Amino acid sequence: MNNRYLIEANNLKKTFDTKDGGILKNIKKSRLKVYAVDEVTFKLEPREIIGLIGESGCGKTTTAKILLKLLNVDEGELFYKGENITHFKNRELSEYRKKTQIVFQDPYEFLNPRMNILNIVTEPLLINKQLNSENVKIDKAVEVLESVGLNPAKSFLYRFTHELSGGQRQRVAIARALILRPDLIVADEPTSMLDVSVRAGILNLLLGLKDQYNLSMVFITHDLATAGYMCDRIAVMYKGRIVEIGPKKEIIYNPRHPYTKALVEVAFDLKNFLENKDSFIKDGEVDSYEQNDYCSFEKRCVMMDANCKHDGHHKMQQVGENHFVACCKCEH
Amino acid sequence: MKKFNDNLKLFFSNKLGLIGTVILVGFILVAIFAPQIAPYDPYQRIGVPFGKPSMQNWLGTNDVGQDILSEVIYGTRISLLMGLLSAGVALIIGTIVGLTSGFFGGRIDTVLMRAVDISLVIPMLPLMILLAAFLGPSFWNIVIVIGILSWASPARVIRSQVLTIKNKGYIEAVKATGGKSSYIITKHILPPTLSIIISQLILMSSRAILMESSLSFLGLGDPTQKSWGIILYYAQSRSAFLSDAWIWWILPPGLLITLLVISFAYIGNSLEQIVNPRLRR
Amino acid sequence: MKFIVGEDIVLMSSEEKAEVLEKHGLNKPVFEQYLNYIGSILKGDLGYSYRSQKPVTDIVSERLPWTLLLSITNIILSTIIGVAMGTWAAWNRGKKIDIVLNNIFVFFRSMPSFWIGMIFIAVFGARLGWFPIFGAQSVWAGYMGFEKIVDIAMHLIMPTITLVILSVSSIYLTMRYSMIDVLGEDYILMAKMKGLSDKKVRYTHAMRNALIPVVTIVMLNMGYMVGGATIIETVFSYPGMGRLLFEAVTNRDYPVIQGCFFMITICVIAANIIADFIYPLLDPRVV
Amino acid sequence: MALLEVRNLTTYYETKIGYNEALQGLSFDLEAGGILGLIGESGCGKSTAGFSMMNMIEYPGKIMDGEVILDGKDLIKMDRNELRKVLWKDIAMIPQSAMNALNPAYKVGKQILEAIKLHFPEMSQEEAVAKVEHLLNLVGIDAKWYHGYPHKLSGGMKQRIIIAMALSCDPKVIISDEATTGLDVLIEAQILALLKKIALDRGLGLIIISHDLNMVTAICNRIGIMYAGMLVELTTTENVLRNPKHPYTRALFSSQIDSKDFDKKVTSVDGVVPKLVNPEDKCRFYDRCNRKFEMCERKCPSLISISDNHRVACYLEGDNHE
Repeated sequence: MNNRYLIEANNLKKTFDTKDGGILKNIKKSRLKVYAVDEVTFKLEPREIIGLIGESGCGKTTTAKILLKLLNVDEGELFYKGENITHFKNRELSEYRKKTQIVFQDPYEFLNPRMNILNIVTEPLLINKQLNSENVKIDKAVEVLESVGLNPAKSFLYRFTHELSGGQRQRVAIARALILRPDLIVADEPTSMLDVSVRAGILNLLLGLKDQYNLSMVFITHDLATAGYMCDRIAVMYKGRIVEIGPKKEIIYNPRHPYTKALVEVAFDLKNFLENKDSFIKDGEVDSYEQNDYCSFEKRCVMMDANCKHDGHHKMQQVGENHFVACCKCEH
Repeated sequence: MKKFNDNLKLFFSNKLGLIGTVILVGFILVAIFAPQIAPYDPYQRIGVPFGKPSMQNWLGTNDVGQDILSEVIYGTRISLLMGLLSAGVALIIGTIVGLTSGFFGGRIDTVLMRAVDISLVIPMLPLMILLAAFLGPSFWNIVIVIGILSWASPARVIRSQVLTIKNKGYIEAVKATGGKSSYIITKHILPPTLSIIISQLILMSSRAILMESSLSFLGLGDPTQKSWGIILYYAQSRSAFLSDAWIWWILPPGLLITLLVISFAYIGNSLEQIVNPRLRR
Repeated sequence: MKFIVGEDIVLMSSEEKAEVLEKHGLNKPVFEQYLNYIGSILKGDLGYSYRSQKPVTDIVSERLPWTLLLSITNIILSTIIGVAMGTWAAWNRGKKIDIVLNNIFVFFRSMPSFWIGMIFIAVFGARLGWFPIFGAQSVWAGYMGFEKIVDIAMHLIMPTITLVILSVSSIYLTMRYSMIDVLGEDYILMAKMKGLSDKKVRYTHAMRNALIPVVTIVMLNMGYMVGGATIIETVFSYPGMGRLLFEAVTNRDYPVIQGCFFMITICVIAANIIADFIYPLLDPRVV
Repeated sequence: MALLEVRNLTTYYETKIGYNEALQGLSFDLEAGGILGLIGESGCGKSTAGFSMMNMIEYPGKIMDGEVILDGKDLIKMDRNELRKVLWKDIAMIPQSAMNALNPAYKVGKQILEAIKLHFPEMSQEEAVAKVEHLLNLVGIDAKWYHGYPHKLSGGMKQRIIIAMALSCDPKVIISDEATTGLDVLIEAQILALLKKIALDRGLGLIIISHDLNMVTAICNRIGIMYAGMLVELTTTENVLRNPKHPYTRALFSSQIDSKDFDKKVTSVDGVVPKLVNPEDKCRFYDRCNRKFEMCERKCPSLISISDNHRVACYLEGDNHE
């Protein structure tokens, strides 16, 4: 049973109907299948942090929800410690859910405003019937609150979320995720709602907890700098597909996909990007989620030409150690 | 607990809410102590028919010589009780529909909401007249008719509240920890919905009182129970509006209906302001 | 179809019964009755009244115009008053005028409509004699031309005011909330920053968007207004559909009841269709 | 003379327990062609600053003091009618959440046209329409969108429309209040590039209000750092990057991730922003400062010049010792 990988995602696919909702509304009245996640494959080792990066609607949050089994895939398989969990139900599923937890973007949304911190933090124990007495409850809560840096923990127990600052709330959310001692934490843009001066504290806390509790993490963000700070590996997603995946230094110092290149430039040399933006990306945005079989980035790519339009060109190819790119213009 | 006190303060900081409460408490007291307050038994003939107001009969007597003041006082009982009971029936149905529809969504939601739309659009009163006439006049029939025909709008309000809560991050978080539907409903969805249910109950009561009076006025109420609507029904059928009798026969019951409905409306509105922060501006 | 004949039939002698059953086609199997019913509705035939033996179609079409007159006048007036007052209150939110208006409309909403009608009759009809208290026109006076129009208008005034008091509050409240919502939108701020005058902001930018929920509420209230018309027609002995329905119910005249419901449903559906045409004019997002 | 002079601009909000001193004594100059960044965290008063400069503060807010002098005229002293003539014509704003700044009921072209016709009543219909189409092209939107409704546009396109609208009456100053927040990074960068280009081409004064240090340093030539309603440092971008003086500015930079060295730990600033309702008269950064001394608790330091083009509100710098 012991397997090298904690999580293996194999060719995950998930489609949504475009019947309603947002931008998709304008495409066509007919029921178009839209790939929210398309052929997503990656592996996650224990104690590893992988970053999913991309713009809104690129499928990063959908991928995370699939990992947490909050959504079922249409196609593809998901393995946890070598075990196929794609079709887990009921008992097996709740066992798996104890091992995976999520930290959301907006801690205020994520925490029930009517519950005090003690009840919020210990709720996972209650749900999984691991609470025997009030004393155990308080002890566990204090322990976990201290580990996320809320000191003195006792003074927080009976407060409500609206009495806390943004950073403190996010710490409570992390404490709640930790209390079941999971193997995997999915952090969905955990710092994007926070002020810069607070953000650093949360990032450092997550890194510290990873070492302390031997956690693996899926870290979702739209900010490449944050991903660079947090992650071991980075997967860049565009329109539901992973377009480039590799160790963070490879991605940031040696980006190969045109989309990654643009992202790197914006994050680390914005001034240069502002002056020469036309050499990085074409004007326009993701106007349609219709997928083709050669390249998702077709419409905005500055390197696009007729040679690109061959079916199967969206497949990943290796360009370096552990570094894969979905672009036919990238030779080794 | 602190939050409860805050809300109480907020509720009473709204002067209208306070006025409404005072009036309602007054009505409830009158309803409970009607036999002690009323000078006569309203079902007893105590004077000449169509008597003018006098020291004995402050509001005169009706067509069969019963004391109108006593009728009006006893009427408080019937009208108040009927309003609350009908609203209760409506809210039970509305809550079940709203919760199921909002929480489970999908096809159930589509079907139930279509039903809500239809029952909101169809003319309510004609349907009530039909049902009431069909079931025959009795206290409970009226309660049931009003109740089963006015569940739609509370169902809609409750559903939208459930939907808002259901889409909150913390519900997803609970699901991710393995919380079951029953746990989520009882622990996370019902408590914040309860206050909306109560405020709806109060608003529905005020509407039910009006509907009851309308049905009774049309002669579809229980003629053996003296509600305000029934008093007005007899006043109308005896053409009280053609003589001076309207001042003591028609005016008082109508004013009392208005006053009671207003008190409910004030209470309901200030409750809603607490429950629905969007309105708190 | 069978159950709907009601208890009256139990009281009839067997010959009468057979005759009635024959006449109304009730001696055939239920399914065939239903098909016949649908078929005849499509042909515009709603059957015969049990009581007066006249065709229901005739009875209904005689009453329908009066209800339409009353309801349409009511909808137009309520909408104009509700929208104007709602806008005024929202613009002056929290000030004295807003509070006064709110309380007036809560008061309107809390009065039983039939009671207002009775008071009107007693005061302006019986006491002061300003308005006629009965019916939709002075049938026996034999007015012609302009005189007839004035006569009908005089008969219309009190029922209409009563009905407006009943239905204006929900329009007012919806307009006020919706306007307050819209006034908080960023595009209103934008319009102000562009240097537009308050009046322009209010009428071109805010009003149009705020009206959208009002159309919905008017549409949803159509049934409620028709219901309100039922009771007010009864109070004023106004010869409309509502009064007809009430009479039919008390007489257990089921074909007429069916006919009334059929007509009322048609009216409500028609109103909804009209509203569907108005929507896109106000809100380009609805196509 | 500077294009825009803001002097001691002070805006408070009325609350039940006293005034919330959201903006206290904001002063700066803006030259034509200058791009000034106002940066700070949530609650630092930067949005209040933007609206105060437009004299668009509404109840419960109130401008208590100060001058906003544009072309020798003080916007704060104007009455509503005078102000209406100046707004948009001389000073325009791209508000936060531009997504919602377009009226859903009207065609986008109409909404731009409305401003032009209001401020240039003598312009003919054809000229005005031509101008709108020109503006749309300028911001990279096909002129056919003149007849489009806002709900048909994506977020980035709406943002561009708003920029076109801000430019429509050829203002001298444009204030951009977190205008690109919420857009995807690449779209944001493209729009910033557009904004910068237009400002430089037309010699506008541009004020960028933002929380994003990376963005502000890339686009602006002068930067004001705000904290708890006050400007704590105002200087050139060069100085901010190379030689930040105020402890808060330094803290902000040490919480930024270093792109050259991801292993370098970032640090956060402990503590929270002080309450601004009836604040104590001490340095507003006092509670979170790691270099405070007894002077700081006595009186709030004011913004003083420590060298050319460098002003700081801290007792550690210059002669700020009274």
